[in-house]
Amino acid sequence: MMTQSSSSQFWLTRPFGERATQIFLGVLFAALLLVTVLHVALPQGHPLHVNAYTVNLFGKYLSYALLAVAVDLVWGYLGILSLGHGAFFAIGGYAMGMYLMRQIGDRGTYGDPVLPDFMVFLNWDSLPWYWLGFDMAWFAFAMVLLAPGLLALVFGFLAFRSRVTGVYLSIITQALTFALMLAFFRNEMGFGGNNGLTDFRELLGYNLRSNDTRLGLFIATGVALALGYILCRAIVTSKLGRVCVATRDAEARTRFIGYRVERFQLFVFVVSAMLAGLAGALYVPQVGIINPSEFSPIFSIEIVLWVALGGRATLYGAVIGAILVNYAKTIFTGVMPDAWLFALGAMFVLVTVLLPKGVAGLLLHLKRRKKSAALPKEATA
Amino acid sequence: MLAIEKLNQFYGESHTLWDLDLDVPEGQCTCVMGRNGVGKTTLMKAIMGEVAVKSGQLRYQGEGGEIELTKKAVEARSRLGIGFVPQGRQIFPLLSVEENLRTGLAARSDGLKKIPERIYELFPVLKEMKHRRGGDLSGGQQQQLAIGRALVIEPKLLILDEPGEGIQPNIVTQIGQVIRQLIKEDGLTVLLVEQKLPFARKYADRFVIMDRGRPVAKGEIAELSNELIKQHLTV
Amino acid sequence: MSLLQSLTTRDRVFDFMAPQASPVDVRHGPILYMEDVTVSFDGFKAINNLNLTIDDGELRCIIGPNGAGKTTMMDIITGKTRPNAGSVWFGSRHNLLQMNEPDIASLGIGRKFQKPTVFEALSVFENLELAMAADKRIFPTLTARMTGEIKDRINEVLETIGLTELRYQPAGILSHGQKQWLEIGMLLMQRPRLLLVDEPVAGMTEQEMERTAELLTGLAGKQSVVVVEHDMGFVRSIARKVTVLHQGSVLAEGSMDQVSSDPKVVEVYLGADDEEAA
Amino acid sequence: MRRFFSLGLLCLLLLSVTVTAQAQTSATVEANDAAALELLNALDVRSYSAKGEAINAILQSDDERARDWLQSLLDGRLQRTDDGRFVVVLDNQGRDWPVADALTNEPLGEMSRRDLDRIGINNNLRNQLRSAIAVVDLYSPNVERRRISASRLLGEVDEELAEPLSQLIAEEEDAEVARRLTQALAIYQVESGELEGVETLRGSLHPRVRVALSRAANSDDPIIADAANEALSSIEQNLKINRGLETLYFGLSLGSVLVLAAIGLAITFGVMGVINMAHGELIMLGAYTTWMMQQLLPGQPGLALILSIPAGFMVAALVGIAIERGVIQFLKGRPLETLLATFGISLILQQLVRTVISPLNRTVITPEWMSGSLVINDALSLTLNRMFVLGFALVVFAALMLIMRRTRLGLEVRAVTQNRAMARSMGIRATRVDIMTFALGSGVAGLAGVALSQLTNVGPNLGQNYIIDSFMVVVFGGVGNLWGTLVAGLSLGIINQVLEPWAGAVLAKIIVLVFIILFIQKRPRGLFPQKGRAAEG
Amino acid sequence: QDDDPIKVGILHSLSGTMAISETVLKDTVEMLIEQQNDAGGLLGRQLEAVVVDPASNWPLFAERARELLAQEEVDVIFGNWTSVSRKAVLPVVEELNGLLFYPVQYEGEESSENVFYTGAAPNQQAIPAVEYLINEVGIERFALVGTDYVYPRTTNRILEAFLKDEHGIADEDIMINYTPFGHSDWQNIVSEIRRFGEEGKPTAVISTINGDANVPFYTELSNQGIDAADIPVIAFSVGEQELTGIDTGPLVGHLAAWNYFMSVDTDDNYDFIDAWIDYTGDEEAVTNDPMEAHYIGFNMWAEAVRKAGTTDVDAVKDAIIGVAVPNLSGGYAAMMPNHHITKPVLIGEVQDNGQFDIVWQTPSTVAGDAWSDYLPGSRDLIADWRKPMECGNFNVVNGSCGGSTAAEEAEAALAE
Ligand SMILES: Nc1ncnc2c1ncn2[C@@H]1O[C@H](COP(=O)(O)OP(=O)(O)OP(=O)(O)O)[C@@H](O)[C@H]1O
Ligand SMILES: Nc1ncnc2c1ncn2[C@@H]1O[C@H](COP(=O)(O)OP(=O)(O)OP(=O)(O)O)[C@@H](O)[C@H]1O
Ligand SMILES: NC(N)=O
Ligand SMILES: [Mg+2]
Ligand SMILES: [Mg+2]
Repeated sequence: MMTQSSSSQFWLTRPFGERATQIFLGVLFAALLLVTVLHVALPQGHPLHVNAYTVNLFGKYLSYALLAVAVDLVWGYLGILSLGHGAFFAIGGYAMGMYLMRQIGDRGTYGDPVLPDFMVFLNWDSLPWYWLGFDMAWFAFAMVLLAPGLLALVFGFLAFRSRVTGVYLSIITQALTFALMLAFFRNEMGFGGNNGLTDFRELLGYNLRSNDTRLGLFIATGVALALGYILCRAIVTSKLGRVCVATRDAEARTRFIGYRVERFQLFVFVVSAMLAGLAGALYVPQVGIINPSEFSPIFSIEIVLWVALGGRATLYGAVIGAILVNYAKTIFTGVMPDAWLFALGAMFVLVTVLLPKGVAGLLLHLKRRKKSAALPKEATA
Repeated sequence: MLAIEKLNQFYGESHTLWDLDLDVPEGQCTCVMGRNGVGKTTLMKAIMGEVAVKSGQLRYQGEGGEIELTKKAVEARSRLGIGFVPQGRQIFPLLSVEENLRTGLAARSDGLKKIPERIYELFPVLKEMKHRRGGDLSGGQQQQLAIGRALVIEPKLLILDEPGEGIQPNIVTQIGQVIRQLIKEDGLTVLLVEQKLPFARKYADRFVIMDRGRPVAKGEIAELSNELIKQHLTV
Repeated sequence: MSLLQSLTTRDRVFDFMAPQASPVDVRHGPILYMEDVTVSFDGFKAINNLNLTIDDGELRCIIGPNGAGKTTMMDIITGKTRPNAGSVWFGSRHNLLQMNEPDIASLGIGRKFQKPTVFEALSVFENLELAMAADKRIFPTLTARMTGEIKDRINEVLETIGLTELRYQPAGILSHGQKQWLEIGMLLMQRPRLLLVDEPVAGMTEQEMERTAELLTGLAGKQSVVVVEHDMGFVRSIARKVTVLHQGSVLAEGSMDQVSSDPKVVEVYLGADDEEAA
Repeated sequence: MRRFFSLGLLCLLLLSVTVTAQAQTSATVEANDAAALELLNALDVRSYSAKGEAINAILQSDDERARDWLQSLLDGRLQRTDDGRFVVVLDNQGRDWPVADALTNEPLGEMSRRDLDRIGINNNLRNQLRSAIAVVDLYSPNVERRRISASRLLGEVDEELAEPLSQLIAEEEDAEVARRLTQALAIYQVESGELEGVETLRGSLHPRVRVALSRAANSDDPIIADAANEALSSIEQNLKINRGLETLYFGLSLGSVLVLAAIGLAITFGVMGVINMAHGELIMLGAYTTWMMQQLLPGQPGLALILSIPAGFMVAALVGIAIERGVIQFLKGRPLETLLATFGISLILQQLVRTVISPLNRTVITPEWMSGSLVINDALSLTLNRMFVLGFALVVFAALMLIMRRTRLGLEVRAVTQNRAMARSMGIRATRVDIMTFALGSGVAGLAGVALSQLTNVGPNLGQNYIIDSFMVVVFGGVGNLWGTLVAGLSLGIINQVLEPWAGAVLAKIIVLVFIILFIQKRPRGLFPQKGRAAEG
Repeated sequence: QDDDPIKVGILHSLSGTMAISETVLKDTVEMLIEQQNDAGGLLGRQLEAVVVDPASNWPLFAERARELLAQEEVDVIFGNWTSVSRKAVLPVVEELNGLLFYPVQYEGEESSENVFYTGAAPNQQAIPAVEYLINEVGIERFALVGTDYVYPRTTNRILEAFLKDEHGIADEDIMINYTPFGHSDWQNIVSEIRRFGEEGKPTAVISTINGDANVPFYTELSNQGIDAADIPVIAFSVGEQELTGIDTGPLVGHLAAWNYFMSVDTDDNYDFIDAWIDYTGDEEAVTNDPMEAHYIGFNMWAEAVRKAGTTDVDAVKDAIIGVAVPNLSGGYAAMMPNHHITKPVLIGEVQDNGQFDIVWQTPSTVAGDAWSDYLPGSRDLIADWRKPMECGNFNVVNGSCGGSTAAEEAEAALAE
């Protein structure tokens, strides 16, 4: 059980004692390694060769997976069904996008050394203040975490202080992302409106259109996922994690034994938002565009669906769900472009009805079955 | 009235009721006793159909002869005249007191549309708080509401799971008297779960002591000796 | 209240800046002091000019008809319900009406609820672990480790409440009586200065009642205990001083014998034919 | 707006109309046909100015068919065949059209589009035609026609018309027509510097009046300018009030749409607790049902719409039942999972419509009696379609309220959602309650679709556009409270419309969302929260 | 290799919000491929359509484009509707050196080596439309109403500059209003337009309202009694397709500016319509401007392949400049060096049968201008993809080719 003490000195190292984490990290790193080897070592025509397109695709899935982990942290363990996590993801993405835009320099269409193209042709004469600093990588990368973190802090502070819970919280998170979407659609906001930010060229001096950079981003995303996972795992296996679960199930009761519930909620919410921001930042250079549609409420709902499908409150379930759904999307939209929504819809329905605890629940079930088959029946008196 | 045979019940993999046999004679009050967690509540829920049973029979003497309850849907059981006062009250918290009572009208065969005045006579506080939400009532008031609600359906068999819990002493006494009265006047059969010996001794006709999911002693209430109590009810 | 203010009082935002809760000051009298407290719900006065004082180390029984306001009174003390009027002091320093639930709890007021509420998804063991008196701010909680000492304490309590066998089971599957015990266990883990116990023996057998009685009387002296209970046998076995509440205010106060012979109490509560009490 | 008419021509026309009336009886048909063909031939030219002259020629001819031709021309139905005949298209749907001879009115069967050439007109000609027809109609015995033509004269009168106009006013029986003509005359008077006109126009809210007075206010004559200014300011005052009323109406109307869209969800989600992401698609099905009914009953859009009300309810309710039986019943006690499954269903339903019907929007016709506006005064008219929707929303709301408050179903569904096991123990047939409630909520969504088909796109995305708003309204109002949904919907609608004129549509929407977020801080359980111990936990 | 079919990628959303517009474009290309195959294919090889669904999701557009080029190795892509989707796809087709034919009218300000813009640039739609309003209709006041995104914003910016600079229209006679995507409540705005038009000057609305928002807009217009004869609305995004979802009865006389209407009276067009109706099996099926753009684009590409004798991208790119093919309105469309084409501009009035009656057209075709003359930033830019210039944004003032290719060349040089 979770209560088994570990001899570790530092709370972050606690998850390494867990079987599930070991397996997860093992599988993740094996997959990273495998893809890398198959991509680099095998020649183009080889049947097992993994091409850059696929590497790129999986890089994107991994960033989605990190996002799903962030959502599972607040939903699975804290009981906050956030229907607005896309906002944090998008803000992280925009922070990265702004950096990448500034990296274009004078190579843009209009050759303006400072202003991004969309500002030139809409007659902006100078960079708005909130774009300042984004030409520096360290600043931009800090903002990737700080901007979503700050938004989550302010929003969460208000909401948790007022004890907004349940669907009410869900709906205001949705209102948040919806409002941001509308705001970012506005050209006046200075984020490129509907067209968003595109035409990126390089990241930290690496050409974004080169396959090596893609591989690098893929690996970086994998590592970020691993770190994010470990962080979340460390949180949920700590006593704080149990306070979260207690809050999820009986918020008022948790207060009566002396926990300042709103602070715990705020802490975890902010951590989750920052992870989502990180995921967004890794996503943007891999797909080459960030636009306000990442703020759309439906996208945020979809994230929740990945988690639910994978299995809530397991973290690795979120990873499985995110990869599975998005892979299915990729496959279905290619194989049956006219009918893929039927397939995807059916998948959601069937998983819900047949696998009450998601795919992770199925795995757990299979494991238990194997275990109980291995042990001869114990006599129970 | 109700004959239980070889009843087995599981929660997942844990076996809660073991080959349980029990007779509830008509027109009497049978009291089930036993330590915490031995399965009393589970047994009551099994009779009501709230938990599924693995095997065994529940033979109920209804209007039209003997009926096998295990084959009946939950909602049908109350229509057969079984009233249930569950442990923990299970009030509908957002329904008003009156609405809580009215839910019981569904199971009545006579299609009555109004709460029988008798319920309010038994528990005047319910009339007083008719329009208050059930969930706002104090614990004891809720317990009275739960009993009142079960009586609305005019049961033939009344199942009471620790009915006195949280109720002020004079009303507990009153409840006991009502039970006796109903048994006497309407031929009601009562299946009672009760831990408090004085109450059981005073109002029950028969007792059954359960341990680990099966009855271990039973008899007339007068036969409930201190020895039995020590043996089965002490931790 | 204002956003600005709450942002400037930074110790309320950042846990690690919060001062250690100052210990309760009982040098100048009672540990709990309620004066002229009134609560009304949509015009219905559940508590009506209630005055109540609990001394440090006292064990007080509170009885009274259903709906008298006993549970509501506890709600007020623990910060769940805000009274419309009156004052409630913990010791002579802490005005409970200005504090929220966790602050009150960390001051050392523990409560067992009338309807048992436990954390259903957590195991019995974890329920106790969370309840345990400890530094309950974020970072200490995050980095808290399970020491042998803590384990021993939990096991001890598990033993006391008879749930050792079920300690790794999720609390959700416990029977009603077992949940009652778990609630008591959680209260014990908290080691509060003041225990508010709402109907502890409902659903317990006679013998369990005795055990509970022992437990509570054992605690009194070191800690202050307020017990609400309808089982007169139990009350009689532990009672020193009994307060009778009726319609939101005190109807009678005194020893068990005094109040149970009070005709008003007999009329509204005990009933003429009160054999259990005998 | 424009001086579309030379006044000489107008007088000529007035004359010719009277003359035609007398001449008609004696005219010979054969002689007419050759002349008529010539008149029509003159229309078949590329240049619009030449067409304009041809129209004048037709007007001045004394052919009794002139008005019909002009009307057909205005409607774009006057066409020319490859072999040079003129026909009137009777119905222009599809590739082959039934036509009739323009001269003889004889039906000529169907013709292919390839063989027909339209006599095109543009907006200028359209204006000219309308005015021409209007002037003819000024003498029409039909009051309605006279009213329309009188309205068109506002701001169009000048010297030469002023005289016959006074005479017409004197003879006019209909007060409305007379009032209009008087105003038209007064505008002319103001423009020609007569103080008397200003007095007549005082209080009129018609925009043309305002334009005329504004011009007069800048006139050199200080007496006129002062009078005009004074009249203007009282008009402005009055306009402001009317604009306020209009905004209120807009708000109520937007609100009623929100209420309609959300009210079904207030049942399935608010009361039953099912997070039904397919709610929008149920609305969509209702809208498609309306379209389908109109396809089944061509030419009777009104009847089809009325029949769609029960039909839309039934279709959506049946689909709702299928969803409940097929999926939701397996998710009892797992409310969050209903989100996942119903989202899947919504994807399937959307794509189903795309594949089976079409990815394109469908046309739903607004019946005559629902189009246009109810004119309150010259500055305030209420659009009829929205008025119907508003009324419909209130009726649906009242009916639902009755069902939930006054029937057993209402009690039982609340009991079942609050404590399913106990409700069943009380003899409540929970399964049946589930089915009926879900069917009710879904059916109401279908009704919303029927109403929305009159306001917006009927297409596969219809549902998506309303699902977020619906949840927001239900939650904002307070889950489980129907009144809350009504008040929330209407107030959000009004707030939005009040903000829109000064904040713009985008910002208004953002402000409303921020308002919701902040409002929820103040009332964490919505506008009408569930109160009491149980709700507060 | 020679017998392998030529792969034609189709990148149009078949689901999501854009499916409404894009699905027919997918069908159009499939029909054109079928016709081409029936006519013996191209270079003796059959054509094969590779259809994917980017689901109205912009990152997915990039991903699918990459799949088409890297995985499926298609020879050409026909696709995209929204500008943002094109922006998302652009880096991919440039990196993988693909060919993209983009069939929708757009805001301009772009010229990529790998993209061929067969829809209208602003000078092929918006500017002539406004000139028509001023010169032929006598409009003096303009309400520019649009969906809040880049195409309307840019177009309106160009129009605003054009109206003020070229026609001396005063500030107070221009009203600009933006709404969110899918906006469905137009009461206030229409009422505002009504008042704007009641001030005594001839007024028109220039609508760049996108897709789904149009139905409720026109419904509200007609219900508030705004008649085309009083305040005409000229739309740049409303075609026959959009009208299929609107009850056009009350809208007769409102205008649209396109380069093609289904009502164009030529035999080529009737053949195209018949083929389309046969292909879809739907008697009611309509054709529209972007379909014609694909028709032109497809034929141009086919012609260029024939000319080059190969489907090789670089060869086709070179060969296609100057290729002219018949359009459906009785003239020819030629591919210009800036990768835009020549088009006639037509103004149509809505008829009650959902068709447009053409009331005006430019005397000859207009060449698409990648860089607007009315925007300060792009006034000095031209695009010419012929050798030796080969530049999409050549600055005629400082004589240099700025932007993307320069960077790439530098990088390429570095890599070598
Ligand atoms: N849902 C459940 N899942 C698994 N086990 C359960 C569940 N509910 C009860 N149990 C277990 O079944 C046993 C019997 O429970 P039950 O509630 O019937 O006891 P009881 O005799 O009524 O006890 P009490 O006197 O405390 O009410 C207990 O050990 C309990 O832990
Ligand atoms: N939120 C509320 N809304 C309305 N009435 C309430 C609310 N909370 C409590 N009450 C009423 O206040 C009175 C006091 O309730 P309380 O629960 O304190 O009684 P109690 O003394 O604990 O009774 P019991 O012995 O039955 O537990 C009751 O009549 C109850 O109905
Ligand atoms: N290019 C457009 N219409 O987005
Ligand atoms: Mg029990
Ligand atoms: Mg109480």
